[in-house]
Amino acid sequence: MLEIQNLKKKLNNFTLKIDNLKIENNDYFVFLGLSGSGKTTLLEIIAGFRKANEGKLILNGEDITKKPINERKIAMCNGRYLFPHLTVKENIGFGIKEKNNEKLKMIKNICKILKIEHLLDRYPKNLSMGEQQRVALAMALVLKPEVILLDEPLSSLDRLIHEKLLYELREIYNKSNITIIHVTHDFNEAIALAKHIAIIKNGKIEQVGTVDEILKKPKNKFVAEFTGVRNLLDGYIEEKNGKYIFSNGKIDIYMDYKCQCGRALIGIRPEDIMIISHCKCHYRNENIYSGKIVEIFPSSLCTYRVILNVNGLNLNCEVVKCKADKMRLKKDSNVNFCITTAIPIKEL
Amino acid sequence: MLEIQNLKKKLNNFTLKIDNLKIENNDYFVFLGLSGSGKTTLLEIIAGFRKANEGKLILNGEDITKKPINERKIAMCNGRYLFPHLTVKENIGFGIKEKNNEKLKMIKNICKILKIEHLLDRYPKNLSMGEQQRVALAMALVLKPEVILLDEPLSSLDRLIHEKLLYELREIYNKSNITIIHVTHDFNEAIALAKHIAIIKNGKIEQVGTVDEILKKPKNKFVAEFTGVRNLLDGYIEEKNGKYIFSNGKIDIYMDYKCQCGRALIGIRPEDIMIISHCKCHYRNENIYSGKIVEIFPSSLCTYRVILNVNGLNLNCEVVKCKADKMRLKKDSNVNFCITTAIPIKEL
Amino acid sequence: TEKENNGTNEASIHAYVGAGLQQPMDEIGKEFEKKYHIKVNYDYAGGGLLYSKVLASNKGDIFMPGTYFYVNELNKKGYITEVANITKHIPVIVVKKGNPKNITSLEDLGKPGIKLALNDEDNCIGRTFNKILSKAEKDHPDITKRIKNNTVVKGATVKQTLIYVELGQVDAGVVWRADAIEDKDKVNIIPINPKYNIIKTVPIAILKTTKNKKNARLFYDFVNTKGKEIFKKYGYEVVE
Amino acid sequence: MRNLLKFISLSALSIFVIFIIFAVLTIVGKVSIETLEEAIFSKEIQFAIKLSLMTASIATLIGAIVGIPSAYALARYNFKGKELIDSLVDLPVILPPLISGFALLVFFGNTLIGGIAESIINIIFSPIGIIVAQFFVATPFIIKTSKAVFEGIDEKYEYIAQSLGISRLKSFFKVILPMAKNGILAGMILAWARSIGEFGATLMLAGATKMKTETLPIAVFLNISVGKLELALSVAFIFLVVAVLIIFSIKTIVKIGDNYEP
Amino acid sequence: MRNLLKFISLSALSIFVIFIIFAVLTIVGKVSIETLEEAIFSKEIQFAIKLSLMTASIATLIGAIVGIPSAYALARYNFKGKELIDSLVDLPVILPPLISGFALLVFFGNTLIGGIAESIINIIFSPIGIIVAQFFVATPFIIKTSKAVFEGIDEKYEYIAQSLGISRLKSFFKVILPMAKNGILAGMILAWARSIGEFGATLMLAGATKMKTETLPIAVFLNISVGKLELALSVAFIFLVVAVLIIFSIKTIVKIGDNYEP
Ligand SMILES: Nc1ncnc2c1ncn2[C@@H]1O[C@H](COP(=O)(O)OP(=O)(O)OP(=O)(O)O)[C@@H](O)[C@H]1O
Ligand SMILES: Nc1ncnc2c1ncn2[C@@H]1O[C@H](COP(=O)(O)OP(=O)(O)OP(=O)(O)O)[C@@H](O)[C@H]1O
Ligand code: MOO
Ligand SMILES: [Mg+2]
Ligand SMILES: [Mg+2]
Repeated sequence: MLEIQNLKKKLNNFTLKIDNLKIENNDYFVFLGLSGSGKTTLLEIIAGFRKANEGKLILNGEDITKKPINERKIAMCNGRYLFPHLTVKENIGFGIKEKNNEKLKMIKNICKILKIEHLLDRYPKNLSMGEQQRVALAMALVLKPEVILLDEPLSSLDRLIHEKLLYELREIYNKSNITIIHVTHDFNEAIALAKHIAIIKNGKIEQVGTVDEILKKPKNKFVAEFTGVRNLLDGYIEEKNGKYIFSNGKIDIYMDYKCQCGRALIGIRPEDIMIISHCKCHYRNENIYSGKIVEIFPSSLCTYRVILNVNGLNLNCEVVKCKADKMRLKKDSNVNFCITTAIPIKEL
Repeated sequence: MLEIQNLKKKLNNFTLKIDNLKIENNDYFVFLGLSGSGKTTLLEIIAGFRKANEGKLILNGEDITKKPINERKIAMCNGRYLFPHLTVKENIGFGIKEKNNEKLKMIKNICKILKIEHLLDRYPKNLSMGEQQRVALAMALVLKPEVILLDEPLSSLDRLIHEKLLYELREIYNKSNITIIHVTHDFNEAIALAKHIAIIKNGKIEQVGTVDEILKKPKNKFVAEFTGVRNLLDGYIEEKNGKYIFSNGKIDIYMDYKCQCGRALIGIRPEDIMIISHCKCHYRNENIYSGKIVEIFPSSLCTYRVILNVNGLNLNCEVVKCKADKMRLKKDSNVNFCITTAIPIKEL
Repeated sequence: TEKENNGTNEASIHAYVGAGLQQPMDEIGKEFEKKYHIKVNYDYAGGGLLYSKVLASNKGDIFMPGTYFYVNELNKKGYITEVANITKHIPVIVVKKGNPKNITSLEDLGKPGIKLALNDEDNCIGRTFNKILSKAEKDHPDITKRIKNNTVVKGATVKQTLIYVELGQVDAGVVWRADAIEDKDKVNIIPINPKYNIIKTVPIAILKTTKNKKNARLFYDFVNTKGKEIFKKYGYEVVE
Repeated sequence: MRNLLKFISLSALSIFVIFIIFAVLTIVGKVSIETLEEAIFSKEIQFAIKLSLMTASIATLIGAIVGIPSAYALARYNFKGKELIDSLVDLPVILPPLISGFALLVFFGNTLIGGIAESIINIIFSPIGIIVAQFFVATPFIIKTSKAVFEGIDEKYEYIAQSLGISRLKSFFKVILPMAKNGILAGMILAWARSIGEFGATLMLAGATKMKTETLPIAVFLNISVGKLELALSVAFIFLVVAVLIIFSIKTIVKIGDNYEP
Repeated sequence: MRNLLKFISLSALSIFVIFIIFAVLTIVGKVSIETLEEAIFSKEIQFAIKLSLMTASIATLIGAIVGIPSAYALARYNFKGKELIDSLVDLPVILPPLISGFALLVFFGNTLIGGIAESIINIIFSPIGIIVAQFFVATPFIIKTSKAVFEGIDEKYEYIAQSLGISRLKSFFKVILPMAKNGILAGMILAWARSIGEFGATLMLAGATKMKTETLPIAVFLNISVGKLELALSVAFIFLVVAVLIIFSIKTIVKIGDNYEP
């Protein structure tokens, strides 16, 4: 278990401050945060690259706050810092203590997994950014350390390799006893990989928990927005016949979970609003509304972002393209829609 | 109009070769390709950083192949190369020819748009990666050149800023007469921004066209896979009563478009397979099947990837989370599903 | 303002002078300037180096190296118009102040356990000392060999040898008397038996390259007359 | 010994610096207050200090003007015989200064091209000669150090600057030069140090004329030549103090202006 | 003039190199085949060549062993008085070599610590003295050049190497040293060149004893100071050819092994 206790690090007008955080052995722990939130800084403190001003790091009961980097059994992985004077093969073999044959086998193995066998004799300068990332990943993975630190390992990879590498990472993680600490700003990456997620903002952890907890119970507006909630509604929740109903004067929404009554902030993800052709929804009988499309534009490969207006309230909604095409969704047309899930947000 | 004619560039065992490509003025042109496909190389040739071995570059009728970089009116943008000895403000003002007051105004303006006003007095070393990217973007945008080259400008940005910057980019593009050439490996980015897309592989362009053309008529397997097609089926297409039906012995699929009969390869995007609770689909009456869930795992914030087995054929299917939860989709359970769109792939 | 000297400026003379002659020559220069209002630019360095400079630059008016040898060499090449001897150069033995090793003669330099600093045989003093030794060889066979065995270092200049003696790195050395006198508070001077000793002279010459014969001539004459008095004052034996 | 590397490298540094300090102390030990005073208040020494500072500074400046672009050419452009030219640049360092001085003397005194230069500005036996000699001997240090630093700067910085509309020449001044500042400065300080300590070539080309071409090292030489060892050491000591003070203050000033490295 | 920067920088380089070539040619012009032959076949000169090559190489090697870690310490660690120490390192460059030699002579001959060293290995008046003198004069070049290069290498490379389980010391040898190779080599070549050309300090500390401590520059000096100009120039010429050939081949060999920069 890696424990972070009362960590504090000042940088210019930025302060990283983590009071108490425990990362279990064999966890896949993802730090998720905006750019500039201090993710890299935190990772580098864990790795020993930077010294914290205060606080302790404890790995499996041992205080490693002052341990030299190379004795921490924590490997950092960063595609921007491959050793330029070594070939890819030599880079990957850099930390391997095993002898020639065994070493070569290990290198070959990891290269196969990461699809970089054809690069073995190149120098980092002659690699593309994505290739560099994969080599860095190989360098750390091949060593099977106790903790592996990944600073946005997938961030400059293309879709195909990103997808493949994601599953490779899962597999490698599943097969080994490594603890992985992964830093990213990509929520999807976190969801696909993490057991636990910590959302970090401005040097402070906003929320820690399993993926589910974070998705279903965002602690505050920031976490909610960061995890994809684009519609935030301020109003009151009342109990009626054992059901919890949110209302803000413009719209009434039945909540799924038991909620605290009174003033409340709730959030809806664009994906949780379904435009329906009939006035009946397959999944829900309540929460059916009709509104007008204010705007519609492509937001990804197979989705449109649709902005709906109900009683003067704008709601962001994500629609699969084929569906939108079938339904001939257009600006200014009127549609029915259903809110499948709305989540309460703790903070007001 | 920027014309690329018979361009050829050899690098080690990699060759970039572009026979003929025209990019209209005021186009938003995205080069989309895997890592190592030669995107950066191409961009650097356009910018004049590297010399091609053969071929010509013609900008608005003028041959610029041998023009000095600074006279090309083509600005390159790269977050990895901010000037370390200058503050953010000085970096952004670097290329501005206007005098003090005007200059400051321009800087302030662009900083507001890109949300980097608070960084003005920092040095690049003290910025996070995402902040660096935004500063680079500002440096190029502030100059309003004829062509702006963006090498993965959004690739290390977090979700929120990515989304915002995407729309900012769209807006800036819409408001100005700039031609933007954007290089990325992120298909969603391309879809959200591009007018035209060129898919590049191994130094060669596989397909050029509007977003729609590329989505609906992928020229070959590679383009299909790259644009999200995960299910490729090899079989025969026959015409029956004016309808085109694909069959490979295991499954029969009605096609949407007029197709060539005979041996054919078709593709289905995971998003175009809908799991349905009843044996009827809202959008289609044909193409309804039943199968068994072989595997199911989260693939993004609100989606699961489901692998379905029909007559021994494995199909990848993407299901929105709320739907999957509602339907209690589980490994080994039997479900009905509908293929909403299947696209023919030209190449066999 | 600085008056440049390249031979074209009538108000100055460029004189190459052996570095060891600085003190008397500086004084002579001052007197000369006072009298004739002609500036003397002394260019001080070792004799051989000055000789090279004359050849390389093709410039200069007066040549006054520490020994006659270089004047002779230049004369052979036709660079000299006039020459006269000013003072004598007398080889002497120097030992550390107080003479701890009790060296009193040339023969003592060959005693076992004595450390000597000599000059290279290509050097004027080195060459002269070799000749002295071969003269002494008649009375003291093997003295050359014994002295050679005692030699721990060879200096490139007289001053280097003197420094070694003063610092105690060696017990004795052989230098010119005039140099030794300048350092007489740090070393003891032991004369070499006149029977063997060879005395050299310090000459002054007018160079062919002079652009102003009249001024060069004036200075040449001045050194030959008033100059000799000043040399005497500094402990030199002048050639009458 | 937790940090062996730190221990070893600091030890090496200490050994070398202590060695230097001891060597300098032996000089100081031989200097008495009286001779030091005599030296400081001597018109001749004051002149020599001024002359040394001036010539070394001018030589370094000219060396920088010629050397920095040369270094850039060597770092960035490929041409035939580059390796050879690179080696030729080392020549003035290899050549014993006396020989360099001799060669320069012959060049300006006895050759056509040199003669023309000499007839325009009087170089031989003049303070200009000192500058030329120091320039010749010291410029390679600027070239070599700057070249090493230029090679470490990614060309893309220049390209990007140019693609922002800045000309090649301007991109050099606005980007490469400031980025290489520290390295270039280190080279210039080395060159300045070499210039101010230069003796052999100066002796040959400019001569050792008092109150005219007598720099500090020549003053030291002249004093040694007449056996005034103590005075020579005093001069050397003054010289040392002046040089170290100047180098130290330059470094400190540069450090202060150097706010982009935290 | 499309590329002004290229024009200017190549011009500057040409001017300096042509200046050097002219200076060298004047030397060559003064050398006759006979004296050159005389010099080459002279036992004394052959000895001097061997001695020069050997001492300069050893001095450079020791200089590297001491200097590279020192440079690393100056580049990476912060300690009190760092700027001052950095300036002290320049001292041997500033000091006129004669004074350096004198100081070393006093240090090894007349002080306790130096005396102990002297009693272990005989330094004064011996070939070891040459090495010591050259080491003293040349090491600053290794330190300064290496320091500039080390400063240009991001510390993260070291950290990442260490996080892959490599000790600090090993990360220095496996990562920093190879990455800084070219710069260090440039410094070592400068130091070697300075060593092989070093004259004043050697003359003082080791003396000018033929067939014992006579290096090439001392041979040149001896010949010059006795007016054997042509012989001196011949020796200088041999010296030049040998040094340039060696430096050129080192650079070429290194270039060949240097395949990671395309
Ligand atoms: N050496 C430094 N000196 C001063 N401030 C720094 C330094 N390094 C980082 N910062 C600041 O600390 C904050 C956190 O930086 P950090 O690199 O940890 O962010 P990040 O979360 O990794 O961002 P990104 O996703 O963009 O990489 C930023 O505001 C940055 O400007
Ligand atoms: N200087 C070079 N020398 C040799 N090969 C090179 C050089 N630069 C790039 N390459 C090779 O050329 C190919 C294309 O590289 P490029 O950087 O253009 O890819 P890219 O499409 O930008 O990839 P990424 O998305 O990872 O940045 C790669 O295989 C790379 O290894
Ligand atoms: O300059 Mo001297 O007087 O030959 O030693
Ligand atoms: Mg980061
Ligand atoms: Mg790229």
